[in-house]
Amino acid sequence: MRKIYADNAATTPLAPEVLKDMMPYLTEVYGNPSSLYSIGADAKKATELARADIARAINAQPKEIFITSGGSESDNWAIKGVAKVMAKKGKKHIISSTFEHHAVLHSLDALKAEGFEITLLDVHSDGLVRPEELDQAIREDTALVTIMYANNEIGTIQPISELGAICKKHGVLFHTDAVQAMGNVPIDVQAQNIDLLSMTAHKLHGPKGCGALYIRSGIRPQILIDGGAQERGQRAGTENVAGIVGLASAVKNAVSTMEERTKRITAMRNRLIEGLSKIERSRLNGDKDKRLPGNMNMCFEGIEGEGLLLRLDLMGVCASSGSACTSGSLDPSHVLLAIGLPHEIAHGSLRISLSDQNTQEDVDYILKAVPEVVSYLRAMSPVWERIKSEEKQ
Amino acid sequence: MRKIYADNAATTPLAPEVLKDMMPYLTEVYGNPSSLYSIGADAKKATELARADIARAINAQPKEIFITSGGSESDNWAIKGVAKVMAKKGKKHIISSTFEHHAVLHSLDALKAEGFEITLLDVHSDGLVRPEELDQAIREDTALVTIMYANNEIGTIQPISELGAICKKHGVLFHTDAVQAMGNVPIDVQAQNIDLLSMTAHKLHGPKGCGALYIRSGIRPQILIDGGAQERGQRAGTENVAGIVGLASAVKNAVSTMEERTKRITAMRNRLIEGLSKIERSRLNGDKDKRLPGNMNMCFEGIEGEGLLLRLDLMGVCASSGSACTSGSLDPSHVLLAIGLPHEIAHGSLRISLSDQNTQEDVDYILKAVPEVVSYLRAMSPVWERIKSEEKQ
Amino acid sequence: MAYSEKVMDHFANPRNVGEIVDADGIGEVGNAKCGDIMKMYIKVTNGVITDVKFKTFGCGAAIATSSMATELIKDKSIDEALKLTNKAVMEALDGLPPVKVHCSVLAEQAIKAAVSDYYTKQGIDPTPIVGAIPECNHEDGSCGCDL
Amino acid sequence: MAYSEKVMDHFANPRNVGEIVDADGIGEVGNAKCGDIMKMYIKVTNGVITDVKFKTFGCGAAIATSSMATELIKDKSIDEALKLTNKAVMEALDGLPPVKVHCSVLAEQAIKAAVSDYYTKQGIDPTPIVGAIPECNHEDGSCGCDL
Ligand SMILES: Cc1ncc(COP(=O)(O)O)c(C=O)c1O
Ligand SMILES: Cc1ncc(COP(=O)(O)O)c(C=O)c1O
Repeated sequence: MRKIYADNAATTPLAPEVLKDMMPYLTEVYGNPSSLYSIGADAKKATELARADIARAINAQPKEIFITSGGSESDNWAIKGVAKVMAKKGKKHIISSTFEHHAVLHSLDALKAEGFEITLLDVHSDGLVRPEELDQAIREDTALVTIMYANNEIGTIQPISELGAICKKHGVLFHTDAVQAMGNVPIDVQAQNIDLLSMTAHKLHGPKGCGALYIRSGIRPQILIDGGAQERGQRAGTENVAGIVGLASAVKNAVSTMEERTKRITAMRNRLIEGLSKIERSRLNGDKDKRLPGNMNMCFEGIEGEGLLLRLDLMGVCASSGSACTSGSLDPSHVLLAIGLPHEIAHGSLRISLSDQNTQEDVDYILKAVPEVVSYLRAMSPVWERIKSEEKQ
Repeated sequence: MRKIYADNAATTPLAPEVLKDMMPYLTEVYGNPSSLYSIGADAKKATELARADIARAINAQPKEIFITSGGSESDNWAIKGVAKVMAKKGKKHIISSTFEHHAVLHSLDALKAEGFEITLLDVHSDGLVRPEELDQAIREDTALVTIMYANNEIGTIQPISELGAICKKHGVLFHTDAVQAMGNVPIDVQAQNIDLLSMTAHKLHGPKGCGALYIRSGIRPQILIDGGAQERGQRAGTENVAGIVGLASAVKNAVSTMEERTKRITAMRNRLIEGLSKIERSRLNGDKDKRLPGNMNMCFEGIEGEGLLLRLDLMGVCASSGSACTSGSLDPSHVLLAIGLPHEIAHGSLRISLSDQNTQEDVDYILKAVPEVVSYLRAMSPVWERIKSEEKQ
Repeated sequence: MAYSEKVMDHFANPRNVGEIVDADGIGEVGNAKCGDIMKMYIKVTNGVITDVKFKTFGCGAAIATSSMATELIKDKSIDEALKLTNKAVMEALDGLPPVKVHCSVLAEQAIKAAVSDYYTKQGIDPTPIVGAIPECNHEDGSCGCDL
Repeated sequence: MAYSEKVMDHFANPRNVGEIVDADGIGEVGNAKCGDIMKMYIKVTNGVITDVKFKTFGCGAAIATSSMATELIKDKSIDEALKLTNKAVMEALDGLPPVKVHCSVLAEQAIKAAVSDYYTKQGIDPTPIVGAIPECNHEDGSCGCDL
């Protein structure tokens, strides 16, 4: 059976060339980078070259890159760490948006329980925050603005440069979760006034379990993981050398191929959207243009997402859904609710996220498989039956 | 030139068979364990098998094992997380020891800054805490006792069963940093009354960047990394599947070979101690018997550790020192000071930590190299000159 | 969230899908807001369920439990059908992940709802026989979900 | 903490190690508690340092800076030797890691201490010529370490 991996927003296959770059650090160069002797020094050198590569990709300095275990840790460190420091200056207000990743929203919940006040900006029906609404939300005691670069479910890309400029104007720190954006859109922390930025390797064909936090020089969030002197004393733990090298390799590949690659992926994505939009009572979630190259997210009325995914899996297509059932909770995705979808419709969503490894043949196959599955499930759906009977009246 | 890696307490080479177990998860099984489809389910299955293996190794249940990015994160989570929860019950006193790893001591510093009170037990000149001193230190408001299973520098193994029994008697939670002990001594969290236990993969021929925290069922430390529902909602972040599989594989290997392996390593270690004790004005640090199989830590008067290490490196021997210079700070190791060594002597320490991959030939070579280097450095040391001239008087 | 092979079989090849145009009883339970609705049709002859069909909007477990439940009551007497518990459905499917237990509850309720409807159509008050069928309202937990 | 090749060369093969039994001046600086002591011996003829030797207790950088410093003052006049700065020693070694800068300061001080001793032995008060040599006391930062 044909196997099509179309869930690259969840995670991506490790690229063989990235694994190749990692292999020496999984075999002969096993030294601890903190050690004096040559095998440790070699490991150290590799991590410092990696740091420079990562910095270059976002126009930062190497000393502004701090390695973490992934996007969640980066988000937690940035948000809780800045909050704790700013609280000492009496600033206990944080601004974010309603459809952030849970690593952000749950960090904010934790801070709320400690007495912080949180303002969540509306993302409107197109999945985009309005810069003027941020401008109005900033207060005297605002400690931090944290708004994701691109959304993981519906792929919408926020007007980060404008948001950064507003934060700068008010002298408020600006963090962005760029886990999904990294490697897919050009990022320049200087030009865009980004003070802190989270990334993770496994979303761009790097290894799982390694990410980074960019922290603008001069900013010192409270330490999340105390201990040894690694990461210039700001994040303890023996360095995951192979992971760091893999992150840098993946970032470098992504940035150097960005233009041509995203053009190709966008074209495939557009074909998918066009083709699947022909299904009756379907709708695209999130702005049509301001979205990640590989992201397609649509709702099909009358069916439920998990059933859709499982049947697609039976046909060899790996995709994802904002359906409640996939996550083990009963509420559908907070992202789809945030853009104003009613529960009934939010349950029937499908996210297809393409990467460079997908082909036009994959798109052809998906364009055949999805309508088939949707029809099958609708035929057995009492909800669809009702919709059709109401149509007739 | 012969190359001898004798710094296994810093980190260990990844075992080829562990890497082999990891490889499928660095290649074809790239799915996100949270995903529905088969490639995600396969990854999920692997992490759950791994969790069961890790649990079995310490007589815990799989649901009591939480994966982290390593020993430092485990220590931070355990200590800060329990402290935050107990503070709500008015318990803000924590007991530890003077020579814990920095991941513990600096976590305690952070808590101290937030108003917690810390009692550090003396480890005496033999590097061992006294159970009766713990018994006396426990108060009404003691939230947690955290004492390392085995020390990373001088290798002393604490009387964990006795400490656990005392904690149980007082109804106080007991955490132990078993990063160095894991795989080298039998651990039974039930029999030993351990409530929380930290481990890391890279100290037992597993990969860097993956560890675990055992948390006894019923205990809920505050979350350190908030976000997704991974690790039963207690530790967010897309799972480092290859790392988890590697951790389990390494733990399984270590536990199944423990008896025979540690016997062999202990014999080599004893030869080293015996041989190097012949060097005049040398002393063994830490109890002779209650120590990790592979650990030898000695001081040689009149010389400084970094010079010793660098010359050993020139001769192909990778070792470590509690010398100030190796860490970039001016004070010598807090561990050596904790057992009462004067600064002058603490500067001249050498730690050799053997693993299964070392041979008797390695020991022979080290037994030749160290005395040579010590003589060379003493010949150029004004401190040694003074010692010898004082001897004559 | 791994489904058993039985669940996957009943999801991939659901038995008794469809509707019975001249059904003797029709029951619908669940709520589209919560993500699952089951509708069950029964044909009754001499107190025996001679035919049963279902339509389900819902996750894999919802479809599989519907399918299995219809199999379990087909050709059984109404009394036997009313004795079918969600546990029996789950066991027949070799278990369900904890978060999916509520699907088996829905299946049990769908049968009861269909039987109620049958009795009502026969002019018999179903409540003493079938009992009350709770409205599914996940939000206040009253649906009896095991969550 | 990577050392340059020059540092490693001077550490691995230190120049001018040893003592001069009939030295004209001997200087010792540093503190064993802090982990480094340098002792320097000079032989002076007509205001020129014709021979120089050192003994050092300390890290790789301490040994390498001692070695390099002796090389830099050998066959130089006392006046030139006194002009040698820790920066010059560092530059000659292609740099030092930041935490090791204090070693080069020690080397500069060791030379000054040896020259002071030479003047004292000649019956000349060294203070106006050499200046005061601070006691190394890392603990209160007074040793002039760049840390
Ligand atoms: C005793 C002890 N605790 C904690 C750690 C930290 O572990 P990791 O480097 O995996 O964070 C180490 C090793 O570095 C250790 O030896
Ligand atoms: C937008 C966003 N933020 C954060 C994360 C968390 O990253 P990680 O899984 O590496 O912790 C993810 C992905 O899971 C994401 O999509």
